[in-house]
Amino acid sequence: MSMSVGVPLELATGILVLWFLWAPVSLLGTRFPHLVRGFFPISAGAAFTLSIAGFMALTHAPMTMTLPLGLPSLPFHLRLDPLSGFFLILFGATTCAIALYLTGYRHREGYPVELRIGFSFHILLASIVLIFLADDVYVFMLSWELMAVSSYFLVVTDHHTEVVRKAGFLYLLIEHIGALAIMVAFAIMRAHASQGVGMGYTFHALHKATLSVDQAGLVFFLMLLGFGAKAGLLPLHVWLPEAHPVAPSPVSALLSSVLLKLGIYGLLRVLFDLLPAPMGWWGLVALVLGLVTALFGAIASAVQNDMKRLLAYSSVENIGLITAGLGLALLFMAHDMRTLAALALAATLYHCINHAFFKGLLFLGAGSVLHATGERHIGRLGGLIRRMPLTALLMLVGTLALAGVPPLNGFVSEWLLLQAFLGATAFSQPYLNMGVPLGAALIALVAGLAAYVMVKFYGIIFLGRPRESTLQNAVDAGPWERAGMAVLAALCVALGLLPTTVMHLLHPTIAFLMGAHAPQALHLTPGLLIAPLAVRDATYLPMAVLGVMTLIGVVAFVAVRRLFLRRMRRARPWNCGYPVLSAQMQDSAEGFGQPIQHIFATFLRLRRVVPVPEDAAPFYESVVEDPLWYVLYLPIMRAVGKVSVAAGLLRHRKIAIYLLYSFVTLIALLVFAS
Amino acid sequence: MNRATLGLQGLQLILCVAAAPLLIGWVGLCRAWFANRSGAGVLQPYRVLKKLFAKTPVVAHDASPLFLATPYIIFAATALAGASVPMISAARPLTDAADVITLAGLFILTRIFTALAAMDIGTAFGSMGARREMLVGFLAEPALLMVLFTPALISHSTSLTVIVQHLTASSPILYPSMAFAAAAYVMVLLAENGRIPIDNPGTHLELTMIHEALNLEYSGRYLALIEWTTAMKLFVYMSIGVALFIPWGIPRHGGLAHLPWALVLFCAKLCIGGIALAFLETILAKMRLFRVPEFLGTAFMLAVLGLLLRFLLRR
Amino acid sequence: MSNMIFLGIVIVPLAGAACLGVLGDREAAFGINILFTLLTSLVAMAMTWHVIHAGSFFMAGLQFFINPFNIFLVDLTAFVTLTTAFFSRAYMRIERHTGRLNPARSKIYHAMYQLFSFTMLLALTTNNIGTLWIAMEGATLSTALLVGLYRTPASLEAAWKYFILCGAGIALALFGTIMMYFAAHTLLGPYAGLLWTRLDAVKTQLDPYIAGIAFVFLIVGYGTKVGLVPMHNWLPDAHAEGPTPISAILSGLLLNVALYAVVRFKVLASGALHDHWPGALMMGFGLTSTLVAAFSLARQRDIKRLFSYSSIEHMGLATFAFGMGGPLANFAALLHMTVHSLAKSSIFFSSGHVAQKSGTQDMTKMSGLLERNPGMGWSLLLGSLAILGVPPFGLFASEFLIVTAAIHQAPWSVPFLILGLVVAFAAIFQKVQGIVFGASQIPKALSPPSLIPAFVHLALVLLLGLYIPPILTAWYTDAARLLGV
Amino acid sequence: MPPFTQVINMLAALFLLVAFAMLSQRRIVNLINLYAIQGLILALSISVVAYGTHQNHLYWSAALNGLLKVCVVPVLLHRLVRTLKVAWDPESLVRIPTVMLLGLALVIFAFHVSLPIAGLARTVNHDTLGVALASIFLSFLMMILRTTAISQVIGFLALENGLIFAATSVTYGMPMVIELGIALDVIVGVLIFGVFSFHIRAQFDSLDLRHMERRDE
Repeated sequence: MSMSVGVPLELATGILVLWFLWAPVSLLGTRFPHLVRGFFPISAGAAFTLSIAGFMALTHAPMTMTLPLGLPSLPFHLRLDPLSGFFLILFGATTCAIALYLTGYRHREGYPVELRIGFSFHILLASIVLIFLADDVYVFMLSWELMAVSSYFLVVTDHHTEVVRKAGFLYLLIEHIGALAIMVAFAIMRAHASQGVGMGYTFHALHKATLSVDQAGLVFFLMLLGFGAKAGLLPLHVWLPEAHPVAPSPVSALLSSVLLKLGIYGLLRVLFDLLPAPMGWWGLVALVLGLVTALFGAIASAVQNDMKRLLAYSSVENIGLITAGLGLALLFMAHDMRTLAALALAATLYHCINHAFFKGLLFLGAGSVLHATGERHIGRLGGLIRRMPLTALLMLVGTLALAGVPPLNGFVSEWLLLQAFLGATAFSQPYLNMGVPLGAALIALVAGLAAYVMVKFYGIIFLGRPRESTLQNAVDAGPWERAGMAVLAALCVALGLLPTTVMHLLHPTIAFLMGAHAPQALHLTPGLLIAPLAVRDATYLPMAVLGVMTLIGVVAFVAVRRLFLRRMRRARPWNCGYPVLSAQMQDSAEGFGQPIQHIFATFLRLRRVVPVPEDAAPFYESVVEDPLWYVLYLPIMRAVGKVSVAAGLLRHRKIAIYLLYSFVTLIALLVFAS
Repeated sequence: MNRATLGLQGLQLILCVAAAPLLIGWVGLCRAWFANRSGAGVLQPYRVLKKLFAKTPVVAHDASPLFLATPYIIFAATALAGASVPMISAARPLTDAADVITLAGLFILTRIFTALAAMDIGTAFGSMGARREMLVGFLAEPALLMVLFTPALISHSTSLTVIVQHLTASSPILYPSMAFAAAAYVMVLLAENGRIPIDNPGTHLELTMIHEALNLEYSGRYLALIEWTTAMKLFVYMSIGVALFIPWGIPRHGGLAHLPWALVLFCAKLCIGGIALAFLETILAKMRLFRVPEFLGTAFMLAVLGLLLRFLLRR
Repeated sequence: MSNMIFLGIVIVPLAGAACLGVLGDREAAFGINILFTLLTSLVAMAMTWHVIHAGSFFMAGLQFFINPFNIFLVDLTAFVTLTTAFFSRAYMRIERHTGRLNPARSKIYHAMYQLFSFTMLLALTTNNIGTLWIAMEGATLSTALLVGLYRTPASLEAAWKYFILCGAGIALALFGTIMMYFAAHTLLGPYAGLLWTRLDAVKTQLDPYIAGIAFVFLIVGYGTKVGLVPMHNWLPDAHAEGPTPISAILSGLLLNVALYAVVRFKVLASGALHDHWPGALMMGFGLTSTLVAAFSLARQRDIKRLFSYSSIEHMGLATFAFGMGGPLANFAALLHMTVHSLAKSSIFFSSGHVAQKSGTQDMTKMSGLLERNPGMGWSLLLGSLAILGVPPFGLFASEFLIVTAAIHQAPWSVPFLILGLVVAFAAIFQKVQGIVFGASQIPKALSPPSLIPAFVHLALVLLLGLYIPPILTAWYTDAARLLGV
Repeated sequence: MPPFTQVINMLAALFLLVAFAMLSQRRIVNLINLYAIQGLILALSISVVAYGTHQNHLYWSAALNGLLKVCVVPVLLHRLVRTLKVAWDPESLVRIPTVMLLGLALVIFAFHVSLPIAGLARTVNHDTLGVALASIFLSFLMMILRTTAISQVIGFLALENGLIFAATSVTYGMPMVIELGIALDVIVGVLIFGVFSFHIRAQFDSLDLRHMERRDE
């Protein structure tokens, strides 16, 4: 195969190797903590370089490279194309921020963060890069599982508590199941590929695989299963709300921002790059699955009281949105509506990168809060905006971005997604024409819920009065941590204000994904005005929105100050004249979520912890459990248990019985043979 | 965009900001008439605003900057929304900047800030109001979007300008789906502006109030700004309704020629709208809070139905 | 003839057995043991060198033959016996201090250790199916003593089970051998009729019926020693109750050798029958073993029992792959045999130390290994990850190849394979996690455990996952071709 | 049919008869004697075959087997029984008549299996294969049904007899080396069993396996 190595690929590989080599060094963490800690900024730099490489790769022709490793006649094939390039940008930027944050991060247990995190963290980073670069099945699966295991070790960093171990186990198990599904799917493709170079395991060979309709469908199903398990699609999302909360916050940030996107990357890579042209029902399945996931995630996150759990469920929601966009794109591809497909893809990719940034920011912020207060339960926090103003400010950006309000980035991708939905009016089947707008309705509902969730999250944690006396001595995050968060916040704002620039960057990736179908994909306006289809159809100019708003605001402010010179007077809160004012009067986390619980009671399983009357410090708590546990998982576990009991019945303690087994087997086979 | 369109833009912004209290006053007056009272006159809201501006603002000790910034932010956002709705002319720059989806986004923005500000002080009523406001919001916003999507699908565009141009292009056509959308829109309007039957702007009854609970802690100029914003919000909603459902008469292109006529027509429409609103508020009774989701759910369903009808009954 | 010297491969361990039968009770016995295994592996290396340069060859007339198929197994055996000897030096010393290994037992232990390696190497290198049988029987007898070494009720029961079940099984295998000989001796005459190479040459002319019957007896017979379900019941007890080094070589080597025997006869049988049902039979056995073992894993509490079941599972996989046949599957199976024996013996090293430290083999009483004994903890953790087929370890490569081959040749079997793998993963990892993580219950190891062998094995497994040396590839490929379909 | 073939068939029949007898016999001493008789028949048949086919190495094999299975092993076993004082085998799980019926079924099955082979065997005494197989099955059955260690081992040895019988009757015996090896294994096996039985006795003060197996884990 052609060895067209390019600078970006060399850069990426170099950094990959650097991280792989560095990881063992961090095992010396306990001896030279400063050495290891000092490497985190270097990693940040490396990550930044990676994103540069990604940028270069967007416009560069695909670059390939083979390393003399791996199976016989199947060396490692590496490849850097616009798709990997885009995800390298996402990964690089997020990781840069997280690494900065990690530099200043001290876990409250005070165990050697260098030792426990340093090693697995760098292995994880390296394996992720390898996933993006992988160009044959073996490398892909290898790095995929490596990613799973190293992230598992990060999740169980704090392995002394039972919960953490359980979560980690669940995480790794589902990861593994997904990986096996992916492996089988690849194997099916390979079985029908031209068994050329590398035993037909290279993506190049798979690309030429000639699959029947059913086989392709099976592959699609398995891939959806496998990558869905990684991304956290229903019903395989259960690991996500378990693993994210227990992991150290920077790790949760990485999990949520980057690792979930790996599932999306895999889906894009397989469905658009490797598999032949999609069938109609694929898109429909993905779309429906995505919408259901989004709605479920939104509802579930609204009733969570553990802040990281809440964020985790909101990640489920966002992944649902992304998958919905992806499904829509498939649908359009199948019906040969290329411009709309391009639009849907744009929305998908845009939301990927947006979610990476604001969710990363929120998790880091949550980490700082956790760090400062040692408390994860929202209902025990409050009023932190006065204790940690900078974190609060940065978090506000993330909150608004996630809530999807202009002029921040979350809004842009939702806007694009809705545009894609609205464009879908010309399907041949009428039921699609009617069904797809319903999707738009669901998206709108989800957006509304997201706003609700974010008000709950921010309002209860940062506003109001501190609900616990211990919060009085909370301190703001350190400079490194602030820097990490600031980077992400800045990116959120930038992506919100400069959509056209982003669209220009997305364009090569989209063109690559649509391959033969590539239209002059999107209508890219030169200025700041984003109009993906045509200026007539839909336009959005965030700069103007922000500009006019600030203008009006400033004018109003100045005018009011000019005309009415009364100085503001501080006093006790009025509170309708009620004299006593205690923190217990505010809504608890449960209280704020109560309406949602009330409305969607059927989707949820509630477990209330009601304090006894003579409780000195009563604390009402209602835990919402994932209904899918009871619908799906517990039955499966019971079934496995039953079977293993049955297998246990094979073991008597009598030698005679064992001899009988052999004898019967022999006789049976003889009957069979003669 | 030439100077004329810019001028129109500015004019409309001013119109929206200035005339908003007038509409509130008008509605109040109509309500009084329906109730056989002689009302306080249409200018009453301006007097209230003047009084509030003149007062010394009293703010809680530990109010955060967020609390103080909120009135300005929501004021600006609502004004922007108003500026981007075609009222007296269709063709203006800001409609390109903000289409219907962005409008909905701006409303969410105001709602979020209002709620956050209400939670800032940490009073019981504040958080309660915030919760209820968000409850109404997360149900009303989707309904609003659905309503907006129906004309958007009819005219294949989410830009209000294009919608208006498309609708006014031909002589009045009756879209059945628009009828549903209109019904849903009225319900959303009632909910979003805290009118009966969702909320009663007249009272401060703690257990039922939503909107008033949010700005209990505000006073002086801050309260004035908030009240003004509320008025503007109603104004904007009204004019969106006008633009969507009775757009005829809005000039399709810039140019000052049609301006006076358009202005008169617009005011007339608003007057009628105000009367209708007052009438509705008079005949309806405030409903219990638990029934609000059902009410808005109905609105949502109506809007979706309208959307579907568009496909069922197309040609 | 020059390469007679390579008979040393069997003579050295035999001499070792004799020598240690005399000196076995001395303190030096450990060293002597290592010395002899070292010599053996030197001979093996020389032999390897010869094979690489001169290709496969015969010894002692046609009685012994070395070809790519068995040379790597010979090397593997020599290597693992060597590392295990090192391990047993550290391990059995502690056992001796705790008094579980008195001089008499030490004598038996060392003598039998050498005898055992002798029988295995003999079984691997011989070309005579009769001798093969004798070697297997010898292996059974020698290990029966080793399993019952501690004379505790449990160990005696295990040893008895082992003795009777494997004895009966082996007897059946002898009948199968006789039938095979019977089928051949009319073609080849009385002496050549037992030589595998000759049989292989005329395999297509063997009488199908007799060959079929013979193969049934052989697979049930030798299959007992491979640990195929339902003849597997001796295996967990034998592994759990014997001294750990013995468990290591049982799992790591004996099972391989038995499987090697089965495969040899499968070649003959499928040649004679002109159809695939010997292969199908092996696939059936393999799949059943994998599934049953995987589901049995969940309920184990004894750490060595747990991993012995996992051995059954992996042997099932290898058997399945051999049954499928074809270059890819055979390649995968050979690779799987290699990496499994390396990884599994390494696991037994570490888990043996763990059991020794915590004074019990009950996993529910172990936790927090990483706390005070990070070395053991990591070796156990990494070992189990390796055995579970997690990359970058070699088992991932082999399982990857097996699954892809299965998709190609026997798609119906894939769901069962996946099910087995998943269940095994869940069962084993949950337990291992409980051992290594959490708060420590296990006292710190006073005498430093010898984990170098364990880590050396793991390193090799890792290497095989990332990079397979060309020479090994060449052997595997030749062997795969040798085995045919 | 040449006379010595008749003789061999006769011996084969006897061989099978003894196998049956062992299956039904519960007194261990008699069991051992029966084993010795079986060994004798085996040796005889081997020598007859040797005579009939003029293969002298078979005489050696006959002598070896005779020595081993008529003298050495029975003597060892007798001594064992005396020292361990196990006279009777407790009632087995299945009643004797049932066992007999089972055995009969197995014999029929064995003949059914070996019939096609007998057809194409070019050796003179081909029918005996069925007998050999049948006796193997019977001994296996005995191993399954007996509950004392010692009678299980006797079953094992009988099984091995059947194998040798098969080897000699169908293939005129294996090469001498192999025969030696097998004989060696047998004797070692018996010795090891001796060792074990003492320890088992010491641990469970009985050779009844049910005591051993009742121990719970």
